[in-house]
Amino acid sequence: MELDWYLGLSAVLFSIGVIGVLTRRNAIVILMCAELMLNAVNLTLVSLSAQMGDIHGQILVFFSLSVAAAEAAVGLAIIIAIYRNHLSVDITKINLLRW
Amino acid sequence: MLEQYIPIFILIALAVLIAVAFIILSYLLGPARPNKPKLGPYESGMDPIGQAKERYSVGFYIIAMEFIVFDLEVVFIYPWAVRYQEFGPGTLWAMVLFITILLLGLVYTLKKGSFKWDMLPGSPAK
Amino acid sequence: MEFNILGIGVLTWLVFLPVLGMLLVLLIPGNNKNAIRWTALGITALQLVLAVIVTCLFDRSAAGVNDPQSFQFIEQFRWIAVESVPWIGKIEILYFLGIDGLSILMVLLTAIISVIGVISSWNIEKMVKGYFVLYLLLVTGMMGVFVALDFFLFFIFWEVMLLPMYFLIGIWGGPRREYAAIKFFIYTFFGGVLMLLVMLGLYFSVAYTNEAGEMVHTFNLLHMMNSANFVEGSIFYGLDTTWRYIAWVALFVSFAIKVPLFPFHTWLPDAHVEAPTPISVILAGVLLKLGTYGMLRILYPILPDGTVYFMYLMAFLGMISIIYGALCAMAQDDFKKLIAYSSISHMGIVMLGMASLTNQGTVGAVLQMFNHGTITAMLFLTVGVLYDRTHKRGLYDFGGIANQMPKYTGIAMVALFASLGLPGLSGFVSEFFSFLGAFDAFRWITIISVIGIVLTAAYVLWTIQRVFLGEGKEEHNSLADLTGRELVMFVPLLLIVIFLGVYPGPAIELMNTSISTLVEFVGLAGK
Amino acid sequence: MESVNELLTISPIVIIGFAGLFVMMLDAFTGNARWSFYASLFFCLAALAGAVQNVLGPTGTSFYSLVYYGGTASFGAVLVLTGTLFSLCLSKDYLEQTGNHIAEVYSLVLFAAFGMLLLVQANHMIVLFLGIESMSIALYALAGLLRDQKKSVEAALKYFLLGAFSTGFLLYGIALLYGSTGSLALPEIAEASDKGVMYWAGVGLLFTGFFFKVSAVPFHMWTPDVYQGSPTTVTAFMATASKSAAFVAFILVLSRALPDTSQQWQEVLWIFAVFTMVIGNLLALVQENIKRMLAYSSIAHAGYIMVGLAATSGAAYSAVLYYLFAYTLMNVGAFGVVAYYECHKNCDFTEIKNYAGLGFKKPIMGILMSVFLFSMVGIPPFAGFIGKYRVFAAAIDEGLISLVIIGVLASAISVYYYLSVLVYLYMKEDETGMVMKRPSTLYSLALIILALLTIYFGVHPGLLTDFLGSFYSVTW
Amino acid sequence: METFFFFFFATLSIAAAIAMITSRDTVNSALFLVVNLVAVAGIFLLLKAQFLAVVQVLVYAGAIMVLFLFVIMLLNLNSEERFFSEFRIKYGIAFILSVLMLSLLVYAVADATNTLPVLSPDSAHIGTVEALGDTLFVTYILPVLSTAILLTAAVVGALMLAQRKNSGKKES
Repeated sequence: MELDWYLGLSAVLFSIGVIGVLTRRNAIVILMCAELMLNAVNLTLVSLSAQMGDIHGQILVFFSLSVAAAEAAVGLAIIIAIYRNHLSVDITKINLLRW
Repeated sequence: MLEQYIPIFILIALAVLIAVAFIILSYLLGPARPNKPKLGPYESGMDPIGQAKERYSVGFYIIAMEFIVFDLEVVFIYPWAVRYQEFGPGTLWAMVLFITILLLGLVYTLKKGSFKWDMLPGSPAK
Repeated sequence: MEFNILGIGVLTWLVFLPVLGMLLVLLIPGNNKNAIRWTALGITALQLVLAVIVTCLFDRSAAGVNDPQSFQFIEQFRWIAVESVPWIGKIEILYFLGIDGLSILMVLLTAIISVIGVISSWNIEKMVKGYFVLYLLLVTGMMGVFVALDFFLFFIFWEVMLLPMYFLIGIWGGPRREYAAIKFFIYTFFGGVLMLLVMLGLYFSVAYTNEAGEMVHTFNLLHMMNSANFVEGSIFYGLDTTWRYIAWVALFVSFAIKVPLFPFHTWLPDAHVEAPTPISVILAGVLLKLGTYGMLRILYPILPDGTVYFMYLMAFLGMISIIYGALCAMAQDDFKKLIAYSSISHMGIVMLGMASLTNQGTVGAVLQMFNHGTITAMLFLTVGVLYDRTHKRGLYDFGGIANQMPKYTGIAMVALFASLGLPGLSGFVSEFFSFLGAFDAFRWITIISVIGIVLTAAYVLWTIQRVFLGEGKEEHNSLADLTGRELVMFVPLLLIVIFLGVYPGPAIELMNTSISTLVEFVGLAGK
Repeated sequence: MESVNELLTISPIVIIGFAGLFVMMLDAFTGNARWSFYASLFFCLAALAGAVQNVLGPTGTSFYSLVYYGGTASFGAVLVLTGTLFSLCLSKDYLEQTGNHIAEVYSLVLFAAFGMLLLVQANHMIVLFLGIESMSIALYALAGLLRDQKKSVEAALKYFLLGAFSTGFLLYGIALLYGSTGSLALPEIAEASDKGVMYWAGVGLLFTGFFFKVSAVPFHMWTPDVYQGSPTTVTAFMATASKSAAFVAFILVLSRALPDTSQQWQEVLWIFAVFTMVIGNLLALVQENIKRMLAYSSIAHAGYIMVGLAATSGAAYSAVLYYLFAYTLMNVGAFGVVAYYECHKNCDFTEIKNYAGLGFKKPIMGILMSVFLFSMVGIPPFAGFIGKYRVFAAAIDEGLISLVIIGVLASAISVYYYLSVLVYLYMKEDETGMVMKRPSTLYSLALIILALLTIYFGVHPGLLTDFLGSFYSVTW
Repeated sequence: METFFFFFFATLSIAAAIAMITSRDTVNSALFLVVNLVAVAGIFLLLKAQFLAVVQVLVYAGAIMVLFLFVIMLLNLNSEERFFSEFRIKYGIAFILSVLMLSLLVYAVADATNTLPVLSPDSAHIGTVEALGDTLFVTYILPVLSTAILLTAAVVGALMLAQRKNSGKKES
């Protein structure tokens, strides 16, 4: 089986991001892993766009970058707020709400 | 096509190489005779109090956030500016609107007094 | 037959008069309790007058059942209709009311019991306004079920009854009221859910061709009864298919819960014990009849093959209910619970008579529905009277009431003997017919069921002995006899019980044509 | 003139976007939350008028086929704006009483509504993605509105982390669909002929993203926490408007981008619908906090709606739209009554056990709560019944009989937990002897209108069902 | 040549990504993410998406990561425990899930191309800033304006969350 390597690379990066989100306990690192996932998808989009000679994929990357920025801004603000309340960003220590 | 980037790659590689080389060289060539005062942060001064990583004010965060916003604005303005001549007046107005919306965000931040520096983070809410 | 008032059909008046009353009651300030009571009484009395007029105008020779022409007081217009959706044809839900011999007695019964219920609610003091609002809504729901000829409409009225009943038990009930209310609600809602499923299945199976030649899916019960209307290849197409049997069982269970038939009966004793007296009266007098009425109106003619196939099952469950209800009644020492279990036993007789698919049996069953409604209403009122005075219901708490309250005892005796099936009182006629019909169809089951009569005699007589005869208790020496208001609610029922015991002819004539049509239809279609 | 007409096709989006900025500036220059409140009400009404006008008009696409208007899309806008309008009406009193009346709420709610409107009118994956993200980012912030309360900030964090995670999946799904079909526009995705493995991986990831937004099991973990942690009127907004928007967009994607392969993904929806209905209802049974209970009940409702999506017929989609409308009315109503009780500070009025005897204290509120809860149970004559009925009917018509049976039984379970609230309201004795406040005119008026609409559309659904049915027989 | 650069950047990005999720120190994680982002930008260049490569470095590595680092400094976080210090079921499940997903994705993107896919002849053209500008400001003008509102919404939300409650307001 032969592989489109660009897409394969982005699948690998995406999966590393998923592992990070699932295993890390530090909310900031989890957020970074989510950014990594988005970044991996951007790679997929650019690669597909280049292969097809179609510009729309690259346009979507523009917007996905903006969204990633906005998400980071709000996410980090939430993390600051939670740090004020708990003095920790460890998600395992934040467990008031279950079930 | 790819070839035209090679100078950039070479430049980057050179920069990295030189930086790494200086570190390694100074490690290899420099005399290493450690003693206690020498290992302190200030060889001839007081011991520092607290940690090296100081806490920053929330103001930094807010500035960084505004920076992101305007960074993105640049990213959007640049392709527009390059082709500005080709576009009709409608696009100009759209761009004005785009910039205005983002400026409104800045005005909001200013009005909310978020750039004041008296807010220290880190202390828990009562 | 048509009868309009102000351009609106009489059946709509019958059904929605209580809603009108509800709005009136809402306008009266809550502290003016008597005005609220009188309004409710006036409205239900008006409803009774209308029901009596309808009964008088009723044409006894028209059959109804599955023939739209011979239904009476028909009102029909399209309620929800979606035009031309290409893949399922037209959607049609009708506002379709009408009565025939099966429903006329039930309409009358509902109207009578509603009035009696209002009178016996007179001494309710807690939140009078809310009580009567819910009460009138309940009456609308009950009346609606008996006159609806569209399955969807039937279902809506059926579920509308749930809400007021839930609150009436849950707010004005006894100590364990929330338990009883929730149990009642969940049982009945579960039944409703099964009914909904079958209803949906039937809806997609049945389509008739309208005047314009289009295929129209419909909830019209009369169209569902015509086996030619089942679309080929649909889920309920054909006769004696597995899906039809499943549908039959599901629908049967949903009605049997309401009857209640063993083993779906456990909500009934709880609900009766906790409900206030007037609500027990309504519950036993009308609500239980909805189950058996639903079977006759929907289950029998729409799924006749299933009915014939499962008739032994019905008879068997009827038998178990008769015996089990009677045995449980014997074991009770709470007067109200005893009557609740006796209801299960008596509704078993209805079931047995219906299951026979014979003319006498079914006539007996419908008559028994009416008679049980009146008799049990009287019995619950009897308990209510004692409970109002002493706040006790235990059978052993009383004794020698006959000396203390002679008028009351006389009336209570009539009710109890009617329940026992004493010849000359109405209970005897209908039970006799039911057993007679059943005996033709299933010999052994009927013979065993008759044991239930003996058991009934036993617990009724024992009750009379414990409560009315023997040594009087001292604390009960000062018990007042029936007041004028209480007499007003007992006497009409008493007259009906005696009249139908002596001369059941008019009642039987009202339904005879319809029932023979129904029996014939089910027999033909099912075999 | 042409461009003005184009703008009219997205008039709700334009109005709400402008409103968000306007209210934000109002906040910056005056800091007066009341003004923001009235301004946002006004703009919401204007946008609703625009949406209603669009829904009555023709369907079509505009802005280089990026947005779709009329029909389902504009009705989605009506749904979103109805939810927004009514939750805004309730917000002022509630937030003032609980001391959280800050003007940011209004601009954030409007920004979220802006995203939802983009989402429902999306005809292109880029617009869809931006819509989902604008909505989510504003909602993350709204979830953390009570930023000094631990549970609120925690809810925001949980929502945010899971939301960011799901965004990755959604975007990956879009990317793979793009790769396999060569386009990002919904109708063009449908036209592509090649449906290889990449296509299916894309569809799967896209579904994952949507399942998260509509809180289908097992992607529902955030829902109860966020619903509990947010201020109640904001919860009402999230529970109704965002869910409606996500479902309408889901319908548009299913019916416009993936119609040919419905046979295959129907089964996926089937399975998730079963899980969502069963688990949502079962977990709702054990809740003691009414907001969590309503959260699980909203998960269960999402399950019923997915039954409609699994049916994939036009009748089912129009039934789902009806259901969403009924759902919006009754859910905003129920949360509104809870918010009213919460305005009393004697004890924690999100705990169901503290509701003992409250039904008699303020009879109108009790009756309203009963209406909304009974409608959620699905009892005639309330709108919830008609919605559930039509969804199930459409599913039966498509032959999903076992799915409907599961759904109906699951909804029979739901009776218990809805009624237990009424048991506390009406059948337990109140021991505190507290005095209930009088709600403001606007507050009670909004709730009464909701209740009347719930009853009206239960008794006389014909008008709306006809209208919704017409979207599918005429246009597609 | 292309293959060499691809492998160089691919290895760099994967190594940086793994280092990021395993590193104990949050600051190091962030720096590794920067390395990863720059490496991906390199791959963008290989794909002839020049402008996006610049934007990637400018926005992602330049702005977003600065924001991350500021917050990390701001909160002055202690290091987390080691990544594999204790084996937990959670890690196992996460790992299995991810491997499953990875294989699924790889299966999905497996295609009959040679080692590196042939880029479309148009690809050189579409990556230019001019081409992007033309499309962005003609066809996608509505999303561009929506993005402005999205960013403003993020500013409002982030300010509200990051600021401490003003003392002048009523307490809850």
